[in-house]
Amino acid sequence: MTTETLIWLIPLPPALAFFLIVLFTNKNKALSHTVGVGAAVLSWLASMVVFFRALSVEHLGEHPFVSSVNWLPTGDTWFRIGVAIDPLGAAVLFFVSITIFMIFLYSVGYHNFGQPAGDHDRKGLPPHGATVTDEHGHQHVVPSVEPMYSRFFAFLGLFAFGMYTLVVSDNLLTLFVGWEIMGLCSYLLIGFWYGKPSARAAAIKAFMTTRIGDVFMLLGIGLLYSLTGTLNFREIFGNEELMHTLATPGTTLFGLSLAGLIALLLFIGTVGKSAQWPLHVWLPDAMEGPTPVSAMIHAATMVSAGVYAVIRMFPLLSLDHNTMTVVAFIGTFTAIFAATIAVAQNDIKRVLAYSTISQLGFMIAALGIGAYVAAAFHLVTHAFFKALLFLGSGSVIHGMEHGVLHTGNHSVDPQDMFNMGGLRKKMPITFWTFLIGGFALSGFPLLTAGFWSKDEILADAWANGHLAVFITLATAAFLTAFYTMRQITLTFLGEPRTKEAEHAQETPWTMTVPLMVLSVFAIGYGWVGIPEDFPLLGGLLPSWFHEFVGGTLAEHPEVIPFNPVPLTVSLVVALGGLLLGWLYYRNVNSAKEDFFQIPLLKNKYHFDEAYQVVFIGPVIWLSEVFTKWADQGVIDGILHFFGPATGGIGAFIRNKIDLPIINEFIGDGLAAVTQETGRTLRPIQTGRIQQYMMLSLVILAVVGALLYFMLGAGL
Amino acid sequence: MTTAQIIFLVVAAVTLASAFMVVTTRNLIHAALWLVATLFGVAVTYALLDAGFLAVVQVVVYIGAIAILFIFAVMLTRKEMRDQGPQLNSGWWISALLAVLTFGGLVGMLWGWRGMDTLASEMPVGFDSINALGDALISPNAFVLPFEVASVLLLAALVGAVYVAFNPRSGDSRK
Amino acid sequence: MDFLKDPLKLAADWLIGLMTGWGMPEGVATGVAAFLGIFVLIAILMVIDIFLVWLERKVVARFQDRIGPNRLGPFGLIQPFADIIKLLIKEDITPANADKVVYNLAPMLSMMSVLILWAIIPLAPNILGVDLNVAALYIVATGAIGTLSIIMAGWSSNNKFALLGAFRQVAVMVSFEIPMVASLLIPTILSGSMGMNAITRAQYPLPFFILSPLAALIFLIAAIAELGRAPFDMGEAESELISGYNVEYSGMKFGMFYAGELLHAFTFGGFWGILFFGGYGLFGLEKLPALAFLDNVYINMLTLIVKAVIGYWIIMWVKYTMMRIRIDHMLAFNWKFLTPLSFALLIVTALVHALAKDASPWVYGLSMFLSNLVLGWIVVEFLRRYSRAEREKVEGPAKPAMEAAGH
Amino acid sequence: MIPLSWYLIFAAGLFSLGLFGVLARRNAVAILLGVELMLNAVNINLAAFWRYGNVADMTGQVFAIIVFAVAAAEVAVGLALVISVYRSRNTVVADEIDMLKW
Amino acid sequence: MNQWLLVAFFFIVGLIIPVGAIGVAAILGPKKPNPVKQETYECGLETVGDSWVQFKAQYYIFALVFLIFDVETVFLFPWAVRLGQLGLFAVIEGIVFIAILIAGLVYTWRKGMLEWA
Repeated sequence: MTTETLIWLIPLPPALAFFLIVLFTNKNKALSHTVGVGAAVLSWLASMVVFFRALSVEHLGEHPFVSSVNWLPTGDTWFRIGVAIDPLGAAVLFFVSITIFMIFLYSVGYHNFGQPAGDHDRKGLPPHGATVTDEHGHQHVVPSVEPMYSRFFAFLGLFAFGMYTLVVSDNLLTLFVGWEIMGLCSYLLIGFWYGKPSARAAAIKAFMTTRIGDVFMLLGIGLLYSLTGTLNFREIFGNEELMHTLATPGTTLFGLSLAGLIALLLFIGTVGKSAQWPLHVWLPDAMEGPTPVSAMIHAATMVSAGVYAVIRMFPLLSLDHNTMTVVAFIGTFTAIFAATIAVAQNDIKRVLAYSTISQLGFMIAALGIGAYVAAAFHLVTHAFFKALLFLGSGSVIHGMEHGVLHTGNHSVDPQDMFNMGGLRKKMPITFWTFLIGGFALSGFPLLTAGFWSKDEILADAWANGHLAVFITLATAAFLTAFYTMRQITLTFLGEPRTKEAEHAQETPWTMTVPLMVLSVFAIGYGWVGIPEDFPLLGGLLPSWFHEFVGGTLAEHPEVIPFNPVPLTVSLVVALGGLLLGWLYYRNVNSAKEDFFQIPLLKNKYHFDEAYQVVFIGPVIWLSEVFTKWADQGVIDGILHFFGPATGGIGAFIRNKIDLPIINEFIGDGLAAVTQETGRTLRPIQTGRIQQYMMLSLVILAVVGALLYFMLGAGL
Repeated sequence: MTTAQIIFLVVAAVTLASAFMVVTTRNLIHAALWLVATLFGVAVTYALLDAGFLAVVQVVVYIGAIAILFIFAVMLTRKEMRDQGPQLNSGWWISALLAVLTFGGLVGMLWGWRGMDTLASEMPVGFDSINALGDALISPNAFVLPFEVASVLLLAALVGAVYVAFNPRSGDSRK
Repeated sequence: MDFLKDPLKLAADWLIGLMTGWGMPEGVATGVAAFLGIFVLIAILMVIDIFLVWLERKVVARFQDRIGPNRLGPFGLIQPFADIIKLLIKEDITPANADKVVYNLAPMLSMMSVLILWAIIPLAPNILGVDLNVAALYIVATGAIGTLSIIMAGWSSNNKFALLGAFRQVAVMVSFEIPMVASLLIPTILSGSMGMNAITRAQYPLPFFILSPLAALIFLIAAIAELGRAPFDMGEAESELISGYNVEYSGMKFGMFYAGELLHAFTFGGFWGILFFGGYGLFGLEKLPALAFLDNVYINMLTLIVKAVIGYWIIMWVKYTMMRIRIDHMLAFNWKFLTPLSFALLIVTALVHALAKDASPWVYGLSMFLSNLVLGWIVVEFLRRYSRAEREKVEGPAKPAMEAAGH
Repeated sequence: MIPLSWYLIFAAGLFSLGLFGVLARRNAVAILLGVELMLNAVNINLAAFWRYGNVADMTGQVFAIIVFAVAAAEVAVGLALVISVYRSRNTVVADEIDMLKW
Repeated sequence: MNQWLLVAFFFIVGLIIPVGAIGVAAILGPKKPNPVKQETYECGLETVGDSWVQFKAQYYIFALVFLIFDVETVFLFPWAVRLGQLGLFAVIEGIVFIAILIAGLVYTWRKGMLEWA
């Protein structure tokens, strides 16, 4: 089979698995997961073959694997869709296929396959455990199998399909299709336990927030297509004349060039998908989903997809200096901003969620300063160790749930780190793998993958003279090490702080094997990117990654000369953060003793509340006005607006932080304007289809006439 | 004026007249029957255009199925509208104005077009449009996707129509 | 010997020559000649139609152990002419509440829908109205006009029995049109054309009733339903609906419906012959050197007429020996049995055709026939089991008869 | 011979009549009748452009056939909706079917 | 074009003959209308109620299903004509097409819409 055919086939097995499970094997759990995992294996195998074939091609960047078919006739030509694997695609495919495979496998254990059905489990709620009687007549409570087990694998399959489609696409349109499939799946998966109101809300939040970004992205795609007539990456980037035209500065809004505007629009899509500030709010809430989902969304696929898209569009992005600055700012700001929040979180998964946001900020910042390869490198290493950490945390939670079932005290939150402690002895495999992941995340020097990739970003920032970026990222890196160690210390070290932690248990092999596999990559993958001139180690292994991925670009990025300053800094921040974290938290036994439980951080800078006031409140209010209180005056409306909006917040915090005052001001103005507009325009909406049609006809005629006369009758 | 032109003018006049009756007749069954006449006129137009397949399909699909369905639908819903009361909206003259304007706009736009007075080229000898159509519909380089999608569209329409109109849950006893 | 080869052209040429001699432009003369030819053909058809009335009455009498018309002329041959005179001088009654224009238009359309079918029937290789390349669909299209005439008749009569009859008849007609179209697709696939002449020619050496006996059967059943004749005569159902959609018609208007139905049956007998039994061909006999004298226009025409009469006779045979089927059974039979069967047959035929078309004609024919046989056997077996299950529901000791009543 | 313009103007007239029907008729079934006229007008154009363009390129006819399918789907679903509304609200007057506002 | 002119002649003649027959009958036959004669015929009984009987929705369903099937089978004709030339691929396409068609039939069947009840 040719490599091109194989690339076409990569996304298919998960999609087939989705349909198979939904249509046929739904009833049979074993068959469903066999189909699901089997599909993941097939895709993985195909990806590996493609990856290794890609390795063996000289100058893959200039001659990637491409194959496309006619899809849509557009006037005289065809819109073609197809697949392409260039070095970047191959590198991403590598980690995506491995993590997806591991997550599929892990899900089998996580959803308690083989355990009895729960006593009173219901669809849409997490399993509560089942009572079994052993041969001695003792009753035990054991974990029960997920009631919607098959459905989970179906969703995962569709999700994987979306991701593979995105990675192998050679054009923005199919990339966007994959992107949106993932958006749908993340909605379905976050809301997987739809019986929980919080999960429902989180699902809607994730969907709506990413939708904001997607709208801009679609605008960007549309603009790009209308300007270039193609969405194929190679056709756009390979056309120097076109790129030159696009790069002409100052032709659009705010003095941006066309390229800058397009890149900015596409970047906003990424901001939504990769949870960058200010659209980061959905990601921590997405923790309501099952843990494999968290790993899937936050490590392997969706958030990576956002960064991947920006990396893909990098040639376009790099054309405009202003856009680059915006990107660098957002990335850097997100990195430090999320890192500070992560320090104050107690939920084991939330810490990781904010850590993800922060690390994605690193990548975005790297792109913003032009460090293309470093961003891609960090994307790959991060995917490995963050998947490892999420799966590890899932394993911890699973172990803790075991303890909770044992004691029967359901008031203990199995995700709160202050309820853990000393799990090192109970769950040794989880501990060691988690430790590896944590160290990789903090950038433990020399050994771990995280060190090499993060170091490269810092080195790039230093070398290109972005001092502000460098300092901020270094601080964020320090915080990263600190909160990672806090997490490890609280979770695994010391003595158990609750009875539940004492009875925690190691998880089955389906969960630990993925952990071990991923930890190998969390360490080893860094070694392919050691700079050539690094003291002592440089040159032991060839700096393969830089050469390989760098080959994607037409102009190969330069190798940064070695500089001791960033190296020292990263050594200091990593080790210092880890040390401080350990020193401080080994003595902390409860949340009260923790100095970093600063309300502002703990409440995530009140972004959720602020959005509630600024965006969600008005919308709810508006709909209420339109349905119920349309005829009562502005005053009444504003009162109703304040009711739901301020209910949960409390005036104290808002006064203290100052932000809401501005928000209130803006909110009020917005609301009044919206209401007036609505009041004025309401009579138009009569519900009578013929009047609608008449109106649209008139508008069509007017617009058509305008266009006709403005464009000239040059028909 | 050639024979073909005379035939065309007669057909067009009859078709437009019946179309006018379709939109103005009070009795809906008559409107449906006038629609049949219009559709037949369109079928004749296809025949004039050497599109024999379209002409026959027009009769099979429109007169044989769609018109029948219309007549059945009128009979299902006629209890209410016993051919009484106004059949046109109170603001019908706006609609008339819009329709006239649309016609004027279309013709006006076409007027300046240089392709207007094109004459049809002779049909190539031995050219069988059915064969060409079969090739176009089936061959993967042409319209096989629309061909299959049409099937899916019709399936969706069938499912949707059956579901919408005769959903047992609507609790209708007259079925 | 032009007179034997192509008499139509001979006559046309003579006519055109005559008219151009009178000073007519040639185009007009051709048109007038064609018009006259068509007029003559249709006039002959009407005469045949008149004799079909006689034939029908004679045959039904024999089926019912009677003699039938025998007073007027030898074997009562003058009887149909007497009938015509009676119809012509009968009072023309239009019901008071009828929708007059539609009411009068319906019988004309009914008759027309039958007559225009003859535009595409090849009586001999050269003797045919038009060799349309969409002839198979044309048959369906004329059926659409027939359907329309029935619904017009039923609606305009302002009589509830007429309306009910029309609804039923139309429901049956449209339902059975699906298997009919599917069975028309099979000669189209086998011959690679929708033209009647091409289909006829493609049946040498193997007529399509050998290649696809099931399709021939389905076409016959669907045609009978399309005609609205027993056992599918739901539209008229004398005992329930008085006379169905034509209850309010009398005199010549009723005559049009009646004669139209008979001619329609005869025409469909002809189509059955054309589509599945080699049309004007004599099953390859005329290609034998010894029998070459049979390859002659008049023999061709005779062959087709005889085939049409045989088809007509079979349709009559079915009509006078089978009971009327209840409408729900009739529609269930169509939608749950005939339609799936015809599509299955379509798939099988298409597959076998694609796989075996390059093989020798005998292998091809054998595989077609066998695939039909296998499909038929499967269907018969399935039906046997189904009916046994149904019978057990009624007769079986385990289940009371109550349940069967609901079926 | 007939110039292309005749067909196009004929189609435009048919289209406008259909448009008038859609806009002015009160009965929802009659509105659908108007939609049919408009679809037919479009089809005449498609067939005419096929005949007056390159005859070997069947795009015009294929499109016309697809329009047949779309028209069938439109009638099936449209009439089903009308009947559904009729069964629940006992009216087929388009102006009275105006629940779908706000 | 010529072909279709002939078909048009068939339509015209096909209409002339019944029109002529009915017209001759109308001229020859007596015309003495009276209200009783022109009443709606119901085997001699007085007509009861409205002649617009309640239309059974089932008729509509069959017409609906027929409409969809009719259009789909019409699509199959060009396919059938070219089947011999186009090979197995075309057959598969057609079978997919028919399969989708049958899926619709199965749906209607399962929904109980083909029952006369």
